Amino acid sequence: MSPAAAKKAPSAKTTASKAAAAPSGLPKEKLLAMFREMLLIRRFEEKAGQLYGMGLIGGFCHLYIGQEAVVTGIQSAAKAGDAVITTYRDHAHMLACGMDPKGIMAELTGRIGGFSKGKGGSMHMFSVEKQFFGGHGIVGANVPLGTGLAFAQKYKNTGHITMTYFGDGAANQGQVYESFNMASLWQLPVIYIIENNEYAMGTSTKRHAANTELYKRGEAFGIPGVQVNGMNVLEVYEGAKKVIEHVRSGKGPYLMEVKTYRYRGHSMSDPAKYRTKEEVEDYKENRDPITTFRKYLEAEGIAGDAAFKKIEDEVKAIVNAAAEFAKESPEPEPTELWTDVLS
Amino acid sequence: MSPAAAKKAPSAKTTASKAAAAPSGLPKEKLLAMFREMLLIRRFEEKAGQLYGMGLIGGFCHLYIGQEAVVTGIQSAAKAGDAVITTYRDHAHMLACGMDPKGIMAELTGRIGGFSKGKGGSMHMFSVEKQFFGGHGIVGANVPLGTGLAFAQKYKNTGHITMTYFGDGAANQGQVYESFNMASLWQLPVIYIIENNEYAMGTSTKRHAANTELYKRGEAFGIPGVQVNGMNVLEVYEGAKKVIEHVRSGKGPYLMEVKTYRYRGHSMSDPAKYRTKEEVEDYKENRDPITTFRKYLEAEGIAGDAAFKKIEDEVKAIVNAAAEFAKESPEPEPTELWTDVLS
Amino acid sequence: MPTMTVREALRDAMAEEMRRDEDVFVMGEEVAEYQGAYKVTQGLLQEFGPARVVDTPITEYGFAGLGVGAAMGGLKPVVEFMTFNFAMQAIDHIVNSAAKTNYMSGGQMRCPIVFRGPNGSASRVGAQHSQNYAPWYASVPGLLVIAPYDSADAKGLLKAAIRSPDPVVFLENELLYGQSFDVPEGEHVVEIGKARVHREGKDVTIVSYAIGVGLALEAANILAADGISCEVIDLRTLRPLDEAAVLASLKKTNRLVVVEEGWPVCSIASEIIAIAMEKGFDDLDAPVLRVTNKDVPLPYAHNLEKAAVVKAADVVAAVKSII
Amino acid sequence: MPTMTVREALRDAMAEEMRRDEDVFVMGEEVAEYQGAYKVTQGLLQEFGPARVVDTPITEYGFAGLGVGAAMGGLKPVVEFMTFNFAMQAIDHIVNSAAKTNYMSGGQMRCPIVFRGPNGSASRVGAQHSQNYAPWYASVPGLLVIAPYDSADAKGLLKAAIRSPDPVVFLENELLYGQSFDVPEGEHVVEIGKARVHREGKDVTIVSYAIGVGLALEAANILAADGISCEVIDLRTLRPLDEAAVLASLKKTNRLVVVEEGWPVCSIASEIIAIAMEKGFDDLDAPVLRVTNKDVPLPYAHNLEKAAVVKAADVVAAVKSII
Ligand SMILES: Cc1ncc(C[n+]2csc(CCOP(=O)(O)OP(=O)(O)O)c2C)c(N)n1
Ligand SMILES: Cc1ncc(C[n+]2csc(CCOP(=O)(O)OP(=O)(O)O)c2C)c(N)n1
Ligand SMILES: [Mg+2]
Ligand SMILES: [Mg+2]
Repeated sequence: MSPAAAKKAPSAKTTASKAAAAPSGLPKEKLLAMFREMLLIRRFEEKAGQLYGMGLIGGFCHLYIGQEAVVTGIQSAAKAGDAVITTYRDHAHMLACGMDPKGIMAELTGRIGGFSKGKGGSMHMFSVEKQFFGGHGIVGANVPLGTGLAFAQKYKNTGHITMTYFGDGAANQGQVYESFNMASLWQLPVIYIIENNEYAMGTSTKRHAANTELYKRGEAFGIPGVQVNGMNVLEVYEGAKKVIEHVRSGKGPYLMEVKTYRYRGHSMSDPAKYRTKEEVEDYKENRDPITTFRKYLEAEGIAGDAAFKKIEDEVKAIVNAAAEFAKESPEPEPTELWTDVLS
Repeated sequence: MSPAAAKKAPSAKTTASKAAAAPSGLPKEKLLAMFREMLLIRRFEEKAGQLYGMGLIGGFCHLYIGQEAVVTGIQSAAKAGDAVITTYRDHAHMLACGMDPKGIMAELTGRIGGFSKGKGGSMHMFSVEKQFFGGHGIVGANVPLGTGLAFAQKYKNTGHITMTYFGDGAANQGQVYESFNMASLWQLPVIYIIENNEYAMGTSTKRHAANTELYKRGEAFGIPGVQVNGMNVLEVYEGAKKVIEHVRSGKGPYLMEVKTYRYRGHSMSDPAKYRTKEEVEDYKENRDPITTFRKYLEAEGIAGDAAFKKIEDEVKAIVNAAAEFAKESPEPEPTELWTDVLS
Repeated sequence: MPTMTVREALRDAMAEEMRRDEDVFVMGEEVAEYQGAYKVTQGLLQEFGPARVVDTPITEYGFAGLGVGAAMGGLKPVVEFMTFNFAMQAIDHIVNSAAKTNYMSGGQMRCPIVFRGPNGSASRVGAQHSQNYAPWYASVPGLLVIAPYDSADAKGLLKAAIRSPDPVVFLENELLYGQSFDVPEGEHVVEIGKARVHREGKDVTIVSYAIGVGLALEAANILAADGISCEVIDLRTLRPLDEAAVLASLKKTNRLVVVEEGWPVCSIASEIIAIAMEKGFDDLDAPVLRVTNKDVPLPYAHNLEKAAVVKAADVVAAVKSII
Repeated sequence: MPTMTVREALRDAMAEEMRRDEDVFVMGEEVAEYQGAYKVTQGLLQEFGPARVVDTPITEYGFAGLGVGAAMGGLKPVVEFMTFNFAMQAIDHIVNSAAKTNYMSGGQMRCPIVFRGPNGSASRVGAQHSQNYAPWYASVPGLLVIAPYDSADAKGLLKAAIRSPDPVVFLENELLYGQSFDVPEGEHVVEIGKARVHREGKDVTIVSYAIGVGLALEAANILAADGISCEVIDLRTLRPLDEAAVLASLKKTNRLVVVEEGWPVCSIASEIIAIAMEKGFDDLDAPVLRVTNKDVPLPYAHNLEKAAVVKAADVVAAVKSII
């Protein structure tokens, strides 16, 4: 069902209307929504990078470019009301949770219109409405938090589950294993998603992990694991669907290692000299998740240039509006300094 | 080579002199030293329990009774100069490292003659001379410390290795996995020894560990593991010998899970109501490491009543002398309050 | 008024709040089947069952984080640390995940959690098991920090803490668990943030919290025999600190001593002195003194431990030195 | 005197000590191949190789513990935390394993380790990345706590720290890394535990440490224009604190202000006030004031961050209010 597999499939119809359901079994609308999501993330991040360069965003700013298929594939398989928690590399997750791009971008610029009224910044945003629980700056710390969200879901018997995203570097943090043990002991509805983008800051996976098969890291705690190709949104989606079914049915936690790659530096201030240009170029040229998926959609006859152009235009408009809002939203009132410390 | 195996072996000679080497391949002296070690630990701990009851020892006091074969078996396979580090349940490890029972007991009573001049107590003693690095009160914390000792051994190329002992409950602490990862990445000469005595305070292994095969806990980090029967000193010894060889030869860390049982409560103040009398009695009656080993030595003709009586008398004298010393050693001078804060 | 131990008062507070609100649950090491390492959770498992009284593995960082996540997810966790010494492993979640999140979310993400357990020194348990963490937590905006002395406050403040929408660090004391005090009958909730005048006096004010209050009262009795009248103030809440109560008493007595079972440096005592300096300077007839533990890791030896831990005689001497 | 950045001074200190003593090694996240997240370890890998400049996984608790164990085993580790915010995960090892062990062992088990890295707020990195931990560490007996301001002290004190047989918490500041100051040529070691008078004055003493010293000097310049003569004292070492230097200056100026880039409660500023109160009461012509960050988690928004962090104008205002 992956684009790779699709290559071997008989050449697809060219008229979009005939391809109501692609070989993936997904309706056209869903597929296009996934494409649109990935593109929105890409363009949003590019814009954030620009605003950072212009000095409108300060501090740390961690872009998700290259990893779009991961959160898009997984959240496309989730149900509204499922909880999401992630790290500081969080803009994409918020977009995938349906949070307003304006509110995200305005938080990046530190304005009152931001999701945290400008007080959190890039790494610290929340939406109880969308069940997005941050945005956390301490590597690994969101893993027990996500486990706790799942604990609450089970306690309240909501039928919902929690997606807990973290990096390959974070996967070495001890609290991850403490979480695994409790989640497994208590059969909590949590999916641990390791976004293995090959580097923790400047340290490659093989230099920081004694065994780079990270999907096995839960086995000793009775947590099954699977590795999926994170450069292909349909593979991620299919993998996630099975895992989500397992977890939602009450069988306890699951570990997904999603192999991916970030194109940019760790944060805006990282020149990323620890890897070769060729390595980066190879991903961009040959494995880019958006290009790959676009080719697939074209090959399957799901969309053509015109449709893509329309999506591109829509996305651009959204991102531009977000940037505009983020520039024009005022700074928080000085009195905000003292609010929200206690209730 | 175990007593169990020995049962099936042809009945042993009755004269000790003929049995210079037992079926275990160990010389008589070594076997008797192991027996004596275990008995010394048992009697020392019984005496500590008495002194505690008399109010001469305060605070926490965690006895090792029932677990004697673990540290005896492993340290019998180690080399002088190898490092040892353990938890608060540490009296036995100090004895097995050859530290003077007087100094240990006097530390328990908080006297100047104690290894820490009375300032550390039961949980906090050290002997640089014997390469015993404590005695630590924070569950799990000694595991990275032991890993660091091994780091130093490798850095200085000493040819020595570090035995890092901890409990089944401690095995859930996140820092254990952080240590596993580093030890494996850097191929450090450390043996992780989980003394699985079935309980972490009042919580049984199956209630605190999602998967009770604790020897597998290092696999995802590339650390091989083995489970051995900790109620049988020869099995522990044989297991340790292989593991030590592996680690000393530079092949990196190893994990030993040693299945054992503590007869007493977690500490002197624990009535241990979380388990049945029958469970405890079964261990005492049928699997006691000292009784088992004594029967084996008898069956192999390595020692008889007279020899055992002699050992028992010697051990008793040592323990009594230690208790005497611990009672008579004075409290530290009041000025000691202010020493050893900084150098 | 009926009398009960601090231990029972704490248990009753939890039980009452668990009856009142299904979202309240208790977790920690040995809280369920063992009934609490110090028996503070006695009977809770029996009444509320294993879904609401949860034994955890020994993984403080993990279960504190899990508790914070559960609070973000809508529950009201009461997380017991067997002692606060072990909470040092979990302090990142208490500070970075619990205390700062409301602010970082612009008021959107609440974290109604109580972290509780014994704090400070017990008896002969050595340096790693005896630290008083009150000053550290009291320094962190976003936390409420409570440290009761007697049973009534233990009960009333723990109930208030469980109802609070903000994260609370609730510091108990093992040596107080077995002590008995009066507790008002019926519903008893004590307002967070208010100090209490335990004893009125006119010559000098002794400010303290937790077990130090007992020493202050003891010293006040001794000093009364010498004709020195002490006012004893129990801070009860350490963050936010009831400055007004301290300053009002200082205005009255013009002399202040602070008693703290803990290290002296950057302590609650230092803080009270800073408040008196900045806001009560003109009321000071003598320097404010701190009476604390000695500035050393707690020794195990009986005589040294006694010398290291603050005692009533130290308070008496300090008061006399400024009268 | 040659000029260099604080960053270079720190690197040179490590390099010189590594040349001098083979047992000294550096470990931490990104210290080797990346040359340090803030480039403080630039060039060390190239000179000393991967056995002595060790990149760790992101496991602060684990590698801090490993470092302590290595120190017990005879090495002299310099453990870099990418920032001290992440050391909160490791604080149990710093306090329980490193600081208390010498005492608990009756002086037998030494732990010659340096924990270093940037502390306090940087720029727009939000509440989780901006805390000043100086007061917490300064409260712990068994630690040495150092927080230099300029390049000379950064170099001289880091060299002394690495040579110390006791565990050291060495607090740097990201905003100072790029600032340049004079550094004496040749071997330059600064004694731990001694404050430094950066500027002599007679009307008021401003005590500070780390980045606050820059603010104090800036304020002193402004105040000089108004005819107010400020003495500026850089504590440099926070534990043990050089009380004598503070009290001597207080005796001379009779007025004191403490400047701290950090929260106010239970702070180094509180502690300085307590010292002045207890030991300098008769020298006080006015209350000692603290000038600190606001008592809130650090906000991200530009205007709020500026309002939250202490600045020279705040110092000027405080000084004027007591003159
Ligand atoms: C506890 C902690 N240690 C260190 C850091 C600094 N830091 C931030 S992100 C990062 C790398 C994380 O890598 P990974 O988990 O692979 O996630 P990625 O950035 O690749 O998404 C580090 C070291 C931190 N924020 N928290
Ligand atoms: C971090 C920490 N948490 C809790 C405790 C209290 N505690 C001391 S021993 C213990 C049980 C440990 O069990 P296990 O690791 O199985 O070792 P055993 O006592 O059985 O030898 C607990 C919970 C502690 N000392 N440190
Ligand atoms: Mg990564
Ligand atoms: Mg156990």
